[in-house]
Amino acid sequence: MNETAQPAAHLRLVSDRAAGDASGIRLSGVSKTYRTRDGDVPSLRPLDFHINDGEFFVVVGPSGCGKSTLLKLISGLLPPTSGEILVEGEKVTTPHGNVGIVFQNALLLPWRNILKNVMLPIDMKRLPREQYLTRAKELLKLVGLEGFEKKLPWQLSGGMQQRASICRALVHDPKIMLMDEPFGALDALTRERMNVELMRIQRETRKTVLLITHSIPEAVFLADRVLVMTERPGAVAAIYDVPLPRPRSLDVMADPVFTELVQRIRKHFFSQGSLD
Amino acid sequence: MNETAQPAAHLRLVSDRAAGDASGIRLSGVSKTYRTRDGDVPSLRPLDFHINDGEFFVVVGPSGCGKSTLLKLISGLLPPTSGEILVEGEKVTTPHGNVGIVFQNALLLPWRNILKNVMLPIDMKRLPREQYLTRAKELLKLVGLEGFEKKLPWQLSGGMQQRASICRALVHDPKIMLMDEPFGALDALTRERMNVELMRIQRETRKTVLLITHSIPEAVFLADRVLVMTERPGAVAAIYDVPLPRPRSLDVMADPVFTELVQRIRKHFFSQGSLD
Amino acid sequence: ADKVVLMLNWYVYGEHAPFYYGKAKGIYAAEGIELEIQEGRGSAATTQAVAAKTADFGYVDVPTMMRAAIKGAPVVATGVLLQTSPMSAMGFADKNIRKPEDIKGKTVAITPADSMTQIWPLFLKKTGLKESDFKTVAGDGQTKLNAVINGQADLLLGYVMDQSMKIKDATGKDVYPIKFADYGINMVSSGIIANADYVKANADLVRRFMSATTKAVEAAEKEPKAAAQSILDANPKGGKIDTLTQGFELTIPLYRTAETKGKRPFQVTDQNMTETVNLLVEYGGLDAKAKENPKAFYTNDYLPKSGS
Amino acid sequence: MAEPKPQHAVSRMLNAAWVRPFLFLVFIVIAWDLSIRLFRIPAYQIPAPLDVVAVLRTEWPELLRQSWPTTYATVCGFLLSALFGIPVAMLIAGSKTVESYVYPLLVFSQSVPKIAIAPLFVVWFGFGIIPKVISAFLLGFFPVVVSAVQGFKSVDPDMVDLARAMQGNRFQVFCAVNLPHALPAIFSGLKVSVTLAVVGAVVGEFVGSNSGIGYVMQRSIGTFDLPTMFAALVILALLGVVLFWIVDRIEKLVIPWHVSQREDVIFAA
Amino acid sequence: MAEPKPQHAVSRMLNAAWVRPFLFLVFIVIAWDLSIRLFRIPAYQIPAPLDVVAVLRTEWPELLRQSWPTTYATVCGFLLSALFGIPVAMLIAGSKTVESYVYPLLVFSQSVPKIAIAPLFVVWFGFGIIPKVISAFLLGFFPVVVSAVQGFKSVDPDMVDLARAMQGNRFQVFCAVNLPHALPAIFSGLKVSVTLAVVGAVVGEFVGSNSGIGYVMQRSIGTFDLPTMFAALVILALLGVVLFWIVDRIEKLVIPWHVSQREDVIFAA
Ligand SMILES: Nc1ncnc2c1ncn2[C@@H]1O[C@H](COP(=O)(O)OP(=O)(O)OP(=O)(O)O)[C@@H](O)[C@H]1O
Ligand SMILES: Nc1ncnc2c1ncn2[C@@H]1O[C@H](COP(=O)(O)OP(=O)(O)OP(=O)(O)O)[C@@H](O)[C@H]1O
Ligand SMILES: [Mg+2]
Ligand SMILES: [Mg+2]
Repeated sequence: MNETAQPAAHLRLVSDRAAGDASGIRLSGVSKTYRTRDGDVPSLRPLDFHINDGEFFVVVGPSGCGKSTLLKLISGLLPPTSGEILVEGEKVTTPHGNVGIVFQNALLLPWRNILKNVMLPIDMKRLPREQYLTRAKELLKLVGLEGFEKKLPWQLSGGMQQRASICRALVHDPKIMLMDEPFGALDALTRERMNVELMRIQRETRKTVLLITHSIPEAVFLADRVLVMTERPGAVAAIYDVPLPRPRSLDVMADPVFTELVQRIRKHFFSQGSLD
Repeated sequence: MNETAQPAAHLRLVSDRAAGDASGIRLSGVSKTYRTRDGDVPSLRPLDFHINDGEFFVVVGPSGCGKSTLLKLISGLLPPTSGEILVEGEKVTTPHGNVGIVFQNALLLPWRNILKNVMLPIDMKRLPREQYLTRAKELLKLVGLEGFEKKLPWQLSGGMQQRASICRALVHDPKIMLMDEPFGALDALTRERMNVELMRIQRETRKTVLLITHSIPEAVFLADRVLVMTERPGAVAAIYDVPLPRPRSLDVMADPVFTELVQRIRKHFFSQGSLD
Repeated sequence: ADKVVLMLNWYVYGEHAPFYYGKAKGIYAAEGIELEIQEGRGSAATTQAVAAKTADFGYVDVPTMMRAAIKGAPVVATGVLLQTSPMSAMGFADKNIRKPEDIKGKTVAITPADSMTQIWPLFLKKTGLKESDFKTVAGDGQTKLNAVINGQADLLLGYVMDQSMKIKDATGKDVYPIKFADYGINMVSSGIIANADYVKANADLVRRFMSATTKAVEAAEKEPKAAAQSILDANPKGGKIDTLTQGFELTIPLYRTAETKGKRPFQVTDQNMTETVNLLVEYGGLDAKAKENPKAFYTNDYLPKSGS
Repeated sequence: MAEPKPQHAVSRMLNAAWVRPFLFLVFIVIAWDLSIRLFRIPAYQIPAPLDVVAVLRTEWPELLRQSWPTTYATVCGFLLSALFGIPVAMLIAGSKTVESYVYPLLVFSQSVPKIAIAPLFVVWFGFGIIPKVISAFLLGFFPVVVSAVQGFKSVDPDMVDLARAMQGNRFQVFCAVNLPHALPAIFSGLKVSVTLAVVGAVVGEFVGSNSGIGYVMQRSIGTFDLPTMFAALVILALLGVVLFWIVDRIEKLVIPWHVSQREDVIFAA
Repeated sequence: MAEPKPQHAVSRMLNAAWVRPFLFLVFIVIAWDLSIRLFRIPAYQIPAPLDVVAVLRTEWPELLRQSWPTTYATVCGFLLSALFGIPVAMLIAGSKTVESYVYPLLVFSQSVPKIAIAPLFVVWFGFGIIPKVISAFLLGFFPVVVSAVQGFKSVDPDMVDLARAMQGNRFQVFCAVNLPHALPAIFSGLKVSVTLAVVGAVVGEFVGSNSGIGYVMQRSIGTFDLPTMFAALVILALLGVVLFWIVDRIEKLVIPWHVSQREDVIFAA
């Protein structure tokens, strides 16, 4: 590979200048330090980047680097220690707008059965129940949970719970999706199937998606851009463009651009840690 | 590849004849059906296989096929609906022997700090605390949790919690390890590092390991044998020998035997589902 | 000296003056008795305590003791102090309820099934009143007082020397009691009781105790104010001197009936006791077999002979 | 994993729904009778069970009639406890400032024995049902508040975040997450509350009432009629057991999802 | 995310540790005085706060002396409640059979008003400290049991499995998992219990004791000395508040890990 010469487009670090308009998600100087009884835990160093409207934005980074924290900041659930976050031009202080979130653990409410858990956003937003009920059932079918609608969360396997929580984030067809390792507990096949589905949904409804994952191939497969974070306290190590055409099928994994990008991102990790 | 002719050794389904002795874990006709208020949920069809002493045995299978159930059966936490499980020649009815378990969710006790959580098996087994304290701290350091000993579980990220729970399973140096997707929430680098560590520990201490994973390369990389399960209710689809020499380094992933086996196992999944 | 525990029927009030006075004057000590006075929580509780030998003597409502005794409690009255019933219906003097007829159309506060309420029907019968002539409200002792003070009731059934004083204390207004005794109801009230076995085993001590108590009552009768003061000396929070004195002064007339006029205290007549038992059997829910032997309930054997 | 095998048949028999209350009553009567014989308790202190049963048999129409007002007051007081207790707990759990002012006030009011202030209720509210209801309410209120506060405060913050992130307003989040989470704790408070409400109603009747079991009790204390008094106590106790059982049933209906309702035994073999 | 900004300074001032109890007392006195004036409550029903304060000032050595026995009985009864309540709850939560027999028995005993049976304690145990302690214990016992049972039963079965899998015996598993999990619930039971124990001790003093705040109260009722009676009530209430506060502090020490102890507000802005 001729890395030393002119690098291929997708291997260039992307400059983070957004169009000057007020769309998308914009972070400027956002940092987070948790204050605990036995001292402060710095979790995120000041971050500056933005996510365009309708973009599929994937975050990868080592465990404990602050990815989940980042997601909570953007969703307005946690206040940043410094800096500010703008979503569609408005400063985030509380949970906002039309957002669907998949948390790292499935976080199903134990007192609701699976269908009712999926319908939770509808209840919270006071949307018409009947209308969304069919949608909820369709989503459950899509993720392979048909027949489990009436079961309680503890009667499902780990992966099934995670799938239910993905349905919950999608049921009200939000404009923005924030997903924290949504496919971590799924087997290879289900995972790939869900990747393809998510990509299709994102393309069809032009959602803005921020997805956190540990799988670098998954990141490259799904993303328009990939943000690589450094170890704790997390900072931006690099942001990569993924210049693969859409729609993408699983075949794209054989594309040299794909493999090269995966290799490149892997190097970030390996340059920090040392394999014995 | 000459699959139609004489298949390579590692691609042959392994016949499940064990040495006639009473070592290892032996399942005969073990099935499990959960009885719930709204009907029975069959989760495992009768299973017959055995795990040799000191073997690294990996289970892969689609989400919800009953892997976690299998683990709970072998650990003696759940009674099988039919059949019997022998561990070292003794029938399993209650939790038994010298076992370390990693559950699918980290399951740290919220009222103990990380170090105390790791020390839980020592307390339960009334082993000398001082002696194991250094070991616990070493293990925490090994998984990158140095400095978090005094933190409470909720102050850790998902991956960090999972690493702590791995330490907990290892701290009393058990003869048998049962691990349910122990690396699911870890990033690629940490995961590979942990794989290598686990393999080293298993080799050095000749543990019997049963590990459940969703990553087929991981399964092949770690395993002496790989059990592939069918969809729910789970049954044995195939058991593969992994004839890769030990010690293995990450380079083994480039070995054609490795890639071929990965391909072969992948096919099991894809022959069941259909990718759109 | 012999240690003796006397348990009162209630927290200390004017009626109890003789015991404190006797103790203060050394009358008990003179008989070789070291007296300890315990406040009580109602005659029933004190009776039970005496029956269980938690206390040696009790100062209780004798009819209440009879009810316990007929149920098998080993208690006996060794002296009946109040030979006339202090029971009365009382209301504010300014309401002008002075005769039984005045009760018509009024509201009466009672405590269910206490000794007065049990005899109340007899009073009505003797005075020609009917239950339908007035209204009744029921509550515990405190509620009864509150009801009269606040005008929710016009009258309450109570003891002349007890409730009337409390109402006066609270409001400063006078109370007029219609005494049951004035309408032909002859019934004994408070007296000294003791455990029957204790009496048998300690005959001499009981005799000395009754003798001392008789003297104490006589002494207190003569000096009501000083006697009341002795309560406060022993018990600084026991009440106000005026109230205690007045309460005690109202008690003194109850010590004797027409028949025992001029006699020493405690010298109850058999007729008075028999009448009491008959009344209780008829109105007071006392078991009918009590009539067979009214003498089982009391004894005058341990009282000092007349003279001194 | 449940019970060991050999005892199985016996324990199943003993657990059959219809046997239990019956056995339970038998047990009480026997224990009572035995302790009377054993400790030689005389009849003027505690009557023999047979005497009490006799009273219950002969007097049951009267006793039944008198138990209605008590039951009514108990139930009203209890419902008021639940109705006020839960919102108050909500406020206390919701704000540290409210907590630091309202909580001490409640504790302050709780440590005062009701029997001492109940006469005042009669003064203010007359001799009807109201003072009893208030007395039952005052006794039943506090346990509901304390338990509900604990329940509300124990909720997993991540679950609250989940609902908040869906832009639920404070009240919706509360109803969807905090309230269901707190239900098991609330029910434990309600169970204490309902038995205390019985006591409260009776205390109310003690101080001023012309009907009710408390009135019967006071009357029989006056006449030293211990069998009737103990019959009244038995009725009160049964009233408490029945109301407790009803609350327990409702709990089972309302929180079928809770771990305590799963079929397995909680402690393992 | 905590409180809105503008109120911040004021609310911080109001929350300062030393200000609160003071403000609280002032508030009580004012509310009391106001309601007397507002509802024209005559002095023989409720005395004016100033009269009560006067009694508290002049009589405090006596009142203080009398509060020791009450405090002592309360604390003993409370400790007994905790000591017996938690193991009983353990048994009830541990076995359905025990539950179905012991629980109704407890409920049965709870619905009986203590004031009705307390005279028997006096007969049996005399006029000493014992009847008071028993009375405090009987009142305080039940809330601990009910709350602890709920706590024990709410534990995540997976956590129990975790400890079981380590071959912990039943008791070890219980101490490592069920007990810590139930602690918040147990503490809520203890908080109810401690206030009821105060009431129980006083009820015990009502029926049989010549010392203690209950005695002072009963005697002042007898002489219609309302200021003294209310002074006694105030002392009781303060006793309850102080004991409650102590339990609350201990809770904070024992379960620092619990969500309710995290610094953030539970309900979000
Ligand atoms: N509530 C909290 N209090 C204190 N520290 C916290 C808290 N939550 C997270 N942290 C710390 O912040 C850092 C980042 O946590 P975060 O959960 O964002 O990591 P992550 O990137 O999501 O990791 P993972 O991939 O393992 O989930 C960690 O070091 C963690 O210990
Ligand atoms: N407690 C339970 N009650 C009823 N059904 C259950 C229970 N636990 C598991 N199941 C059912 O048993 C099946 C197998 O569950 P299990 O947890 O063993 O799956 P798994 O292979 O571990 O899946 P995953 O990879 O998603 O964790 C699932 O269909 C699930 O719904
Ligand atoms: Mg995370
Ligand atoms: Mg699983």
